[in-house]
Amino acid sequence: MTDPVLQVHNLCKSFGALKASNDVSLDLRPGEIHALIGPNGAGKSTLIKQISGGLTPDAGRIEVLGRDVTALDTVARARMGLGRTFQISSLAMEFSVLQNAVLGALGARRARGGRLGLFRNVMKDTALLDTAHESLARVGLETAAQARTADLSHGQRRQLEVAVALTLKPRLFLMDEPMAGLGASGSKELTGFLDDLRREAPILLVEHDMDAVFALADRISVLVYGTVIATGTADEIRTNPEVRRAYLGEEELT
Amino acid sequence: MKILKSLAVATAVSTLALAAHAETKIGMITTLSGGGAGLGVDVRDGFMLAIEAAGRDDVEVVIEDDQRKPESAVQIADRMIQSEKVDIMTGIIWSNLAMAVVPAATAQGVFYLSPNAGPSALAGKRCHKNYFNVAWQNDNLHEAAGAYANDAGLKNSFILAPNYPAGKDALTGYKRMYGGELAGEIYTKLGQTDYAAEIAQIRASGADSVYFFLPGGMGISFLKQYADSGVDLPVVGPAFSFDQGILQAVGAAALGIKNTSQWNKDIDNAANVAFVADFQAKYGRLPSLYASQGFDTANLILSALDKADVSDQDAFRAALEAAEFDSVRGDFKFGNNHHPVQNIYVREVIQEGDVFTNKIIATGLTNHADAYASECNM
Amino acid sequence: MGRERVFNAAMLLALLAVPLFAWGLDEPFIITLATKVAILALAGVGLNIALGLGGLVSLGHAAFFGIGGYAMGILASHAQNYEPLFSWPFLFEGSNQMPLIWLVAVLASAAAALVIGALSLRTSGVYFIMITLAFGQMLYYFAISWSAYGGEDGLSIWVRNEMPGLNTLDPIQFFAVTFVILCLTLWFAARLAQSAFGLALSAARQSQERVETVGLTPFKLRLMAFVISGAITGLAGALFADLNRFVSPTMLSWHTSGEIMIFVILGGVGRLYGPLVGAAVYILLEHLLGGISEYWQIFLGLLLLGMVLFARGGLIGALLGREVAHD
Amino acid sequence: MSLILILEQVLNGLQFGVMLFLMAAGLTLVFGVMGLINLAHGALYMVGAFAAAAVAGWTGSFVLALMASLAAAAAAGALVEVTVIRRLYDRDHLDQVLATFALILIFSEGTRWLFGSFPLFLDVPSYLSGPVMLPGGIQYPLYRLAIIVIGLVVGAGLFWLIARTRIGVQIRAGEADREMIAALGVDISKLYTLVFALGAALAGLAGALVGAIQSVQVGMGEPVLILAFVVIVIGGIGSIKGALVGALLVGLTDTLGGVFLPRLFSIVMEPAAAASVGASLASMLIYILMAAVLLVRPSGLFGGSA
Repeated sequence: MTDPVLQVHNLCKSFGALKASNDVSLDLRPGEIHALIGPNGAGKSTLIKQISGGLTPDAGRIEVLGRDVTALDTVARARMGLGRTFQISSLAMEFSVLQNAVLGALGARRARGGRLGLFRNVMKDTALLDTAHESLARVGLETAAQARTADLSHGQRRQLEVAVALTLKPRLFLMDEPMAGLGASGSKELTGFLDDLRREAPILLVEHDMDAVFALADRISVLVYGTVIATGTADEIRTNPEVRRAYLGEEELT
Repeated sequence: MKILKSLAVATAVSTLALAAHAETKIGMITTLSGGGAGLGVDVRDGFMLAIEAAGRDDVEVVIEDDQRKPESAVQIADRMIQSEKVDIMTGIIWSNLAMAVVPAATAQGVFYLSPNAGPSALAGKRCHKNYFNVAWQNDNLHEAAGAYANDAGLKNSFILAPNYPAGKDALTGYKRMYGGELAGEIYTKLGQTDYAAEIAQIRASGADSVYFFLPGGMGISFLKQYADSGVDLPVVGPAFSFDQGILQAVGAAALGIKNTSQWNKDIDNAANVAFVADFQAKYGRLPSLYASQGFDTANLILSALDKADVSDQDAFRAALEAAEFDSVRGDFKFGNNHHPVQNIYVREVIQEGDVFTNKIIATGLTNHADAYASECNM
Repeated sequence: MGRERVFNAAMLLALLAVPLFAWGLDEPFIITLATKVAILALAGVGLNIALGLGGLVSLGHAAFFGIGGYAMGILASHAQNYEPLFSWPFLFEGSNQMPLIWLVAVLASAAAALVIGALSLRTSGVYFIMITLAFGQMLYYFAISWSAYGGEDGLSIWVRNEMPGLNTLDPIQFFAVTFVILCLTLWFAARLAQSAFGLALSAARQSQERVETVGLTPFKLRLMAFVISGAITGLAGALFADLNRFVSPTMLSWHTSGEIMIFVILGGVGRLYGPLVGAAVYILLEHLLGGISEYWQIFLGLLLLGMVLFARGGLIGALLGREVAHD
Repeated sequence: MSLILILEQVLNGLQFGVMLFLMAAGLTLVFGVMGLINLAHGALYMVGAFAAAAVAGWTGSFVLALMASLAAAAAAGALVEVTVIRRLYDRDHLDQVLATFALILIFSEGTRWLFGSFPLFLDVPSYLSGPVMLPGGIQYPLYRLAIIVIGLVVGAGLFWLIARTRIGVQIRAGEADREMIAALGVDISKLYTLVFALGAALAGLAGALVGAIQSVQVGMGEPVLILAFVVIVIGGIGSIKGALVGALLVGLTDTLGGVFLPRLFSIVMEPAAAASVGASLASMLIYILMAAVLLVRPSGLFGGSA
């Protein structure tokens, strides 16, 4: 068995009296989709933020590709190959879809030690454009490439988030609710896409769409009140009594 | 004929150039808007009083507001010289604006007559044959105050001024004449309005008198706060803080204070009596020091125009140098550097009915020339 | 895009045609006015890189404008007075050559922008506005009391500096110099906006998180933008001082920062030619209204107010509508 | 330097700080509740001073003059809020800066048009003039003591208003969340007008109080405006407590810096040069203070996230 791509050790983060992360440990192995579920307010977003570098944990350690990244910022982690999509879209709204994708390709180039040009028209840089178009095509946004991002539907913005992450050619993905707002056919398509994507790089997936989670996840961790109460395969989780208790009345596990 | 503002530059092009050959065009750049507008308004009103009284239709005055910004003064000067082809310029109130405008103007062959500012550089090394100062060299009133302090037996002065070149010149001027000790020397922030800290230092210093140079609103603030502080050492200042325009804003706080000036409304000569009466009749207020300087400047120009055409520069310059006009100050003559050699008086602030004003109580310096004249090779 | 490009070309042509026409009519002052517009537009183009592209609301750009001005004043005054500026490591007597003065102005203001930017960019929003204002005020008060170079009185140089092969005292020739610099800078700013750097900077303005997530550092992008912006505004300052043959602390005052910002906003934030339109309209208003009333600033105030309230996106925005995405 | 002189200077710094607090409180309130940068706040200070000078000249009563300053500034504030400011709440800071800059021009030149170019007269009333002897032998102007007291009383009133009254609850709610006060059934636009007028009245009062010992003239508000901004930025924008601490800090720094820096330099320099260099550094001191505070705490001393 190969080493985990991401390891989270005993992470703690409090906001006043609220323990948003309470001794959280989990890992992500090559080739897998590891889903993170839990009721609203369980601390999923806080955990994702700490992993991506937007929040500093009070205690604990985060390792990416075997390297301790706890003290590194978002930028450094992104350059190490951490590709992230956001729950609340953080795209450059004034840009065209293509420009957002090119921005991602630019980040990838910079991570490889390339420079940002001051003179050349970036939208005529064929290497960047190729990467961008390829990523857009993979999420099915190719036809909307020239649209203004602000004019996209919510679902399309999620797709674009994923496409930008793809341009980075990351070593692992952190995806925060990529299915939200997609509609039935949209999520089905994305489910199929993520199914293939795991072979490129493993995915830590936060998702409310339980159909997608149970269809995709190799392993599932359940977060309740900042604590991981269970980790296991879909079947193990489905039958776990503690999980059933936590979710009782919240959502039906099928 | 007078044109107060030339409206659209572009339209007033060629026709004027043809008709104007017999006219003398005077360009006045002064401060008519913003905080320091009161001084410019007085210079303008004094100047125009004389021009209108002369009733000459061959003199045209173009007036522009510099907003007290050196950059805009320079640009207006460029326009007046290049586009409106003025022969004579005047009007600038502030030394820094004068330093920005005058050298370039005189270098382009225009006469400049200063009705107020007298920076030392223009009196000394950088004097110019076409530059005349009708008011004073900046140091003059301060020198007179220093001389007065000696006469009054003051031995231990506390002196203060804003931290900028004119402020440093002021204290240098005072010290040049003053023979006693200094209890303290403070430079305040330019534009400062609260002087509690300085007054506390004065109180603690053991001084026997205070000399200050704080023009405009700074002086008003200082005097009000000083009067309220309970420190009752005698105060001496230059006329700028006790001038007719701002004295009403200082009020009783200024009563009895000695200040130095080359002019006052009670100087007894026919020209002055008429000037004070005419100014009051026309504008409904007492004339200030600045108004008197504007008035003298205009009369000097008119006297020279009576003798020579401005296009004959040498003759016109000689006529200016002769300075044969009835100055409201009484006798008036220029030194070698084209700055006045004049008496500087000591005035005291008094109250006449509701109005605060000054009366002359002594002569501080007689026929005084400035300290930089020897540096001028003219 | 097409319409804006036509409009921009028309603006440049107008800026070129007016002084040429005035030259024919022998109206040098109009040429001087056009030169002033070109220089202030240049300062605005500089600010616009920080403000429009980078979203950095700097109320301290007068600092760079003034540093450029003082670079000119100090070099030229030493050259005129034959007093060496320094004698170690080599003897330097100042200079009255414009290209050298420009180089010094650009380097000095870029260095200042590097320091001020590195400190100020730790803050954001209103705090950024205020800390840049604070740095501007620091330099302003420093210049007022720096008596070696005139303090409040400023520094006057009697003749305009020299440019090889030209007579800069001739208004039309000096205008030509400033016009060429403006055109080159506009070209540079256009390239910059379309470049990879420009894309990343603009993205950082829209979403800091986004830029960090793709592995780019917003702080570095912004600092770079601030330095380029300050350097261009500094160059404009050197030219402005040369136009007036005079430099004073007024160039460093917060009013100057406000005015440069007004040019940008009046024309349209982030529009390449916004500062040119803004500066031209502002100068025109100043001169037309100045002739009507002593209290002309009331009208200027009312006009500005109306512009903000009813013509969002500045004049170009009002004329041409919303900006289309860069492509 | 004697201890008495130092204490007197501390009192002076305190008095200056209290004045700045009156200015800064309105500015920070308006920013905290409405998110508006108001450069025209200094113009309201000027309006207060001119109204006080006019009424004092007319009636001779200083108390009436102070009331007039409150009323005139509040009225001017409310008028400006209703006609202009309320259109700016949902604009970005840039538009706000430009529009309120335009308001400065209109107010300044409008005042000059009404009252002329010369400074107006406003004096300390006779019952507050002259110095008093404080314990410890400090001779100090009664009027300045009165300013300190008035400022502290107004400050306490403001804290009470915000902590204890219904309007205070609404203001605090408005700072936290604009939609929340709508949910509370409060007429937002009325509340905003009220807050703006309150801030304006405080500025007007400051203008009138200061006008009696300084010069009542056009443009008097601008230097104070910049200082008030320095104050609220140091204190943390939106925080009344921050404004108080910032105001006292700036007041003391400016006053004591101006006094002690030249003396400090005179140890190593000749007196005239020390006076000049010390004064130069003193005039930059509060800006250095502000930059230093922001470098350590980018949102000011008591600020949340900006």
